Amino acid sequence: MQWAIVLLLAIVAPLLPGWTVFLLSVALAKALVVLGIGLLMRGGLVSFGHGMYYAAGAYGVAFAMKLMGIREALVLAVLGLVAGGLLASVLGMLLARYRGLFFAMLNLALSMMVYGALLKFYWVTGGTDGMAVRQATFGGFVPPAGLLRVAYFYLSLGVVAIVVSMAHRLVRSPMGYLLRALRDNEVRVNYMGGWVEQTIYRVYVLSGGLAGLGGSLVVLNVGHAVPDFAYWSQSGEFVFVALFGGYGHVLGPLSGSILFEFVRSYAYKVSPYTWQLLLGAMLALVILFLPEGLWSLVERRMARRDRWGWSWRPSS
Amino acid sequence: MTQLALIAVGGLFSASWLFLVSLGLTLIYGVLRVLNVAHGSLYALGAYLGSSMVLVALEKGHGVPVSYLILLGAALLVGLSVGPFLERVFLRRIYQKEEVLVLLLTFAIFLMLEDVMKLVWGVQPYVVNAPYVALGVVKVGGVRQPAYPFLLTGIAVTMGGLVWAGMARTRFGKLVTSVIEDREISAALGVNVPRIFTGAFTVGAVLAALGGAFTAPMISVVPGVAVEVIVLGFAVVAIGGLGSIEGAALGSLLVGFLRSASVHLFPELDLVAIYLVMALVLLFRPQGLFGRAEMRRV
Amino acid sequence: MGVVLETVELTKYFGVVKAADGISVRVEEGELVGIIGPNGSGKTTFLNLITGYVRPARGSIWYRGKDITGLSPRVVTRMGIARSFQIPQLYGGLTVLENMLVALAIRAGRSGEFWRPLQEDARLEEAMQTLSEFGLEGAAAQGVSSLAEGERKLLDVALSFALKPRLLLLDEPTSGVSVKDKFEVMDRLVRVLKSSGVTTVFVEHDLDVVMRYAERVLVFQEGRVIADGPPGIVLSDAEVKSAIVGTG
Amino acid sequence: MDRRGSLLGVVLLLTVVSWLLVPGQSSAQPPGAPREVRIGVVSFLSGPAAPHSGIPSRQGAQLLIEALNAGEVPRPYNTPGIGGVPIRAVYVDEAGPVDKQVTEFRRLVLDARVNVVVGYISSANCLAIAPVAEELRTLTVFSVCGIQRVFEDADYKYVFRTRAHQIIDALGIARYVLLVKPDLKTIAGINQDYAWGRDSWATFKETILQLKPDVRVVAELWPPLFSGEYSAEIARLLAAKPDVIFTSLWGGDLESFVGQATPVRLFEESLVAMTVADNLLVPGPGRFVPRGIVFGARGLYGPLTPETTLSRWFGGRFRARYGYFPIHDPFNYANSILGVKAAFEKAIAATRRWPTVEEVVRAFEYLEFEGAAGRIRLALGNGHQAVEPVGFGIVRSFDPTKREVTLERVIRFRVECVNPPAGVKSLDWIRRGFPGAVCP
Repeated sequence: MQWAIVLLLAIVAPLLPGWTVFLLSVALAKALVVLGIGLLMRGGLVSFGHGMYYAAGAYGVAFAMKLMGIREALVLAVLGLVAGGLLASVLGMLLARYRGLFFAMLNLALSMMVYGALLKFYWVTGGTDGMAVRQATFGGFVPPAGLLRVAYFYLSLGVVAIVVSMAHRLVRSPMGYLLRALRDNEVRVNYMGGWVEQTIYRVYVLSGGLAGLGGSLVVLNVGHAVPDFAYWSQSGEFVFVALFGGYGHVLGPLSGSILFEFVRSYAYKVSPYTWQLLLGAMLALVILFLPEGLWSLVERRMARRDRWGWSWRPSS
Repeated sequence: MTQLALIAVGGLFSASWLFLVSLGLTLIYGVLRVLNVAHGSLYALGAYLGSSMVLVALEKGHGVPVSYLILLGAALLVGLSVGPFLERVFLRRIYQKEEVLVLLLTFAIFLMLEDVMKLVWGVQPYVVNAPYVALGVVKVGGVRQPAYPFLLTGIAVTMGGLVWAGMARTRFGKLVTSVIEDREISAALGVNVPRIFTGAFTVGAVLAALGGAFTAPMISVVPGVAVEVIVLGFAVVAIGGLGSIEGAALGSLLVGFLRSASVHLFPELDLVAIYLVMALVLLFRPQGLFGRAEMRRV
Repeated sequence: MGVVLETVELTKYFGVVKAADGISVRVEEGELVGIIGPNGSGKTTFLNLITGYVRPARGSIWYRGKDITGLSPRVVTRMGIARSFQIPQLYGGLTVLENMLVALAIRAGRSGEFWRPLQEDARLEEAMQTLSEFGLEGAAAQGVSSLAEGERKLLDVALSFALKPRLLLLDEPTSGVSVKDKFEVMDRLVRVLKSSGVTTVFVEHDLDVVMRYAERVLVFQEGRVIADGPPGIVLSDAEVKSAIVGTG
Repeated sequence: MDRRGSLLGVVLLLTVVSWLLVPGQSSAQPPGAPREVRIGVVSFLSGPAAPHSGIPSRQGAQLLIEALNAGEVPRPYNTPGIGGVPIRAVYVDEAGPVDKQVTEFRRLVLDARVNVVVGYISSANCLAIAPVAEELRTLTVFSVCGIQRVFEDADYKYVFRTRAHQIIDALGIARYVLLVKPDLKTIAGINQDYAWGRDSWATFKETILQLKPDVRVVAELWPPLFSGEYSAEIARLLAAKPDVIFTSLWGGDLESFVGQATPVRLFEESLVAMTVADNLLVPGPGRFVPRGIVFGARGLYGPLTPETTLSRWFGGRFRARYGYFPIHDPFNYANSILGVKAAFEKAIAATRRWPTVEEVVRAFEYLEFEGAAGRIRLALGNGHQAVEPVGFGIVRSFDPTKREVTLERVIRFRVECVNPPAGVKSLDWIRRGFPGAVCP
C-alpha cells in the first residue's frame, strides 16, 4: 500500500507545478516528525514539545554547514536524525517516567527552554533572526536550479519511504504491540515482566530522531532555521496533524501532513485575513466527527471492500 | 532595602495576575479534566469587551468609578454567554474521549475565536487606561508604584476566596467536589454531572474573562493577547498541580516572585524563568506542588 | 518439597487501616492455597505486597530462598511469580489472541524486537494452544472489550499462566462471574493448574469455592492471619465463621 | 529654412511627441507589455504585529497602487500603473512560521505568477526569503525589516531594500540624546528579548560608549516579546534613575509600557528615547503620546516627514482615507512600490520595450528615486540597500483628535552621519569610531 503511494508520488511530482513540489517536500519532511509523535501516541504519550527535536535537527544542519562545511544532503539528513536522537536520549532519561498530561507539559517546558536557549545565545544562533542554510549537494553535485526542488523532493520522498516502511514493520512487531499494550494497561505490562520505561525510552529516542530528521529535511528545503521551530505552537501543530491524519496507521501521519499543508496554504490564499477561522473549523470538525483521523475513513472504506471479497490489500 | 521592597511588590503584582489567569484554568481541569486552550480566548474576549464597553461609557460621560463595574459586567457577560455555549456545543460531545483530543478541540476553538475577535473588533489596538490611571500611585521604598495592580491583587484574593468558599460551603460546591472525587459514583448517586460540568466551565470562563477585563486597562489590547496567557497559565497550573486551587496560588506566587526578582537581579532570565520553575518542579514532583499522585487500584 | 514463598512479619498500614499486620506465611511447592477473609481484611494487599506493587513498612518476603522485598512487579514477575487480578487487567484495544501473543513475546524476552512481526508461526501456535486450554480459542479474534466477564477473568488468568510462572497468585478468580458459571470456571482453572503443577495461591471471597478447591486455607482478618489449615477443619471453626460471615 | 518650414517642423514634432506621450492609448505601453503587473504584497494581517505595522503597511500599499493605476500620483509618477500597465496586488499574511513564509513566497511566484514581491516586516522572514527570491529569479523588494545582515553578509541580485537598515534608528537616537543632553552620565535599556531588541540596544550602547566612554549602563532589561506587563521593569528603572532610557519597544508592547510608565512619571524622571514612537500614532481609542520623550519614527516619517510634493499628496490622501498621518510602515511600503515603478520605467526608457527581470534589476541597482517622503538612494550592498537620513525630536504636545504630535528640538541627521559607507559593516563602523561620518 505505502509503496503504491510512494510510487505514485514519485511519478507525479515532476509534472506538478513548482510550488506544489516544494510544498510536498516540506509536508513529507514534516510527516516524519508527525510519524514519530504518532508512534508515541500509540503508546498513549502525547508530547507538546517535539518542536525541540525538530529544531535540533534544523540547527544541527545549520551548524554542520557553518562550522564543519558539510554540504552533502544525505549526510546532513542523518546528522539531523542523530541530533534529534541524541537530545532525546538525554532528556528521555528524565521523561520516560512521566505519563499523561505531565509528560505533555514537561515536554512543553523543556522545549520552551530550548527555544529560550536558541534565542538567548544569539551570538551563536542568530537569535530570532535565525541561521541560514545553503543549498546542499547530492553526491558532490549541485543540481541545476531547475532540478534542485525535484532533487530535494526525491530526497524527502526516499527518506519517508524508508522510514514509513520501517515504521510499518515496527507497529506490527512485538515492540509495536507492547506500545499499544502499555497504553491500554501499563500495570499489566509490568505484571508480565515487560519493561515499560525502557520501551517508552526507546520509542521516545526514536521519535526524537525522526523529529530531528524531519527538521533537517525541512530546513534543507526552506533554507532558514529559526527558534520558532522549538516554540510550543509548532509542537502543537505536529500533534494536531497526527490526530488529523490519524496515527492508527503509518500512512495516517503522511496523508495528514500533506493534506494539512495544502489546506493551510489554500486557507492563506482564499482568506488571508481569516485563515485561522477556516483552519480551526476544520480541526474541530475532524475531532468531533472523525476522532480517529482522516485515515480512518480510508480504513473504513477498505474494510467494506474486504467484506465484499475483493480485497487488494496485502494480508496483515 | 528598596530593592527588596520593589521585588516583593512586583512579585505580588505578577503573582496576582498569574493567579487570576490560572484560577479558572485549574478549576476547569479539576472538574472536567479538560486543559482548556480556549481559556486564552475567553481572556481576550473579556479584555476586548471590557475595554470597548468602558470606552462607550466614558464617551457617554459616565465617571471612571463606574468603569470598574463595567469591567466586571463585561467579564460576566462573556463568561455567562460564551462559557456555556462552548461547553454545550463543543466540549460536551467528547468528554469520554482522551484528554488530548479534548485539548486539541479547545485549540480549534481558540483558532476560530482569534479570527472572530478580529472580525468583531478589527485589528486596531484598544488602550483604555482610565481605570488604571484613576487609582493613582503609591510609594514603595521611595519609588512610585501604580495603585491599580493592588486592585488586581484584591480581585485575585477575592476570587480565590470565593471559589474556595464556594467549593467548601455551598451545595453546588459540594456536588462539584463529589464529581471531582469520583465521576461515576456521583452520577450513580444522582448528581446531574452534565449540569455540574456546564456550571464549572462557566465559572472558569467568567474567571478567564475577569482576568482579561481587569488586565485590559493596563495594556494595549491587540490580536494575539490570548496566546501568551495560555502558556503562562498552563505553566502555573502545572507547577501548582493540575486541578488544585491552592497549587495555582502557590505556583503564581513562586513564578511571580521569581520573575520580579529576575527583573531586578538577573534580567537575562526573565524569558525562561517560568519554564525553569516548571521543569524543576515537574522533575522532582511530577504531580505539581499540590497535585495528588494517583495510584491505580488493581 | 521446597518452600516457594515465605513472608516474615509483613506489615503495611494505609493511614489507620491495618492492611497487613505482621503476616508470616509459608507456601510449599505444588500447593494450592486459598485465602479467604472479609472485605478490607488485607487479601489483595497481601498479593500487592508479594508482587512489589506495594512496599511493606516492615517485614520481608522470600521467594525460593531469595529476598524479594521491595523489588518491582516487573522484576518479581521475571523471577517467576505471576498474578491475576480481581478486575481483569487486559489490553482493551487488542484482541484476545494479541493479548496472548504480547504475553508470550514478553516472556521470551522479545518485547524490544521491532523488526519481525509479533504474529510469528511458532508464537501463534503456542498462543492458540494456551487459549484452548482455557477454552478461549473461539474468542481469539475478538476484541477483549467484547468478552463476557467470565471470559475476561479466564483470559486474565490465562495471560499469567502463559508466563510459565513457578508461583501463580490469583485474585478472586470468580468474582464478577455469575453463580451459574462460577464452578465451571473454577473447574477449568484448577484442571489446568493441576496438570501443570504450578504452585498457586488464590484469594477468594466465596466460602464454597474455597471449600471445594483449596488444599489449604488462610483466613485473613484486619491484616492478620487468624487461621491456617485444611479447609474442612479451618472453615468449621466458629470464630472463623463469624469473622467471614459477620463482616463479609 | 524659411519660417513656414520651421513652423511645420515644430508642429510635426509636437504631433509625434504628443502621440507618444498621451496616456490611455495602447501605444503608451512599451512593446511586449503584459496585461497587468502583478505585485505580491506581504505584511502581517493577523497576530500582534498587525495593528501597528502590518495593517498600516497594507493600507499604504493599497492606497498607492490604486492611485498609480488611476494615474493620480503626482510627478514623477503621474503615468498610470507601471509603464502604462495596470498593477494588480495580491495580499498575503506574513504571520506564521518561516517555512510557511517560504511556501507562500513560492506560491506567489509560481502559482499566483506575480512579477514582483514587495514587503516583509520581520527580519527573520527577510533573511529566509532573500535566497528563495534569488533561486526563483524574482524581483523582491523588502520594505520594513531592519536587519543589516541581509546585505552585509551576502550578495543578492534580485533582492533590494528600499529603506535603511535598523542601524540608523539606534545610532541616530544615541547621537541625538548626546546632543540634547550632553552631560548624560547613566543610561539604561528596556528592549524585547529577541533579535530586534538585542540589535537595537547593542547599537545604541556601542554608539554612546564610543562617543562618550565615561557613561555608565545601570540597567539592561529584557522583557519577553508580547509580555505586556512591565510594572517590575518600570519600578527597576525608577529606582535606578538613569539619565536616559533607551527602548526599541514597538506596537502593543510599547503602548502597554507607555500606559504603565506614565502614571508613575517615568517620562519625567528620565529622558526616554523611543526609536519606534510613531507606532503610538496609529488610531485607536485611548492612546496617547507622553510629553518629553525622544520621538523616533525609523527615518523621516510621521511627524518628521519632510515637505515634498509627494509626501504632501501621500500624507493627505492617507489621512483622508484612514484618519491619520502615515507612520513609517505605509511610507516604507509606498517607497518599495515607487522604487519598483521607477526601476521598471528606467529600464523601459533604456530598452524601449517591456524589460526582462534582469534589465529591471540592472536599472534598480544604485537607483536614486523620489520616495513618498524624500529621495531614496540605493547606495550600499552593491546598490541594493537604501540609505536614509533620520531625525528625532522631543514631544511637546499631543493632539489626540488629529493624532498628531508637536516636536521640539528636532534634529535631522544626514545620510552620511548615520549610514556606514559602502563596504563597511555597521558594527565595525561603530566600533572603529564612525570613519567617514559627516555629522552636524
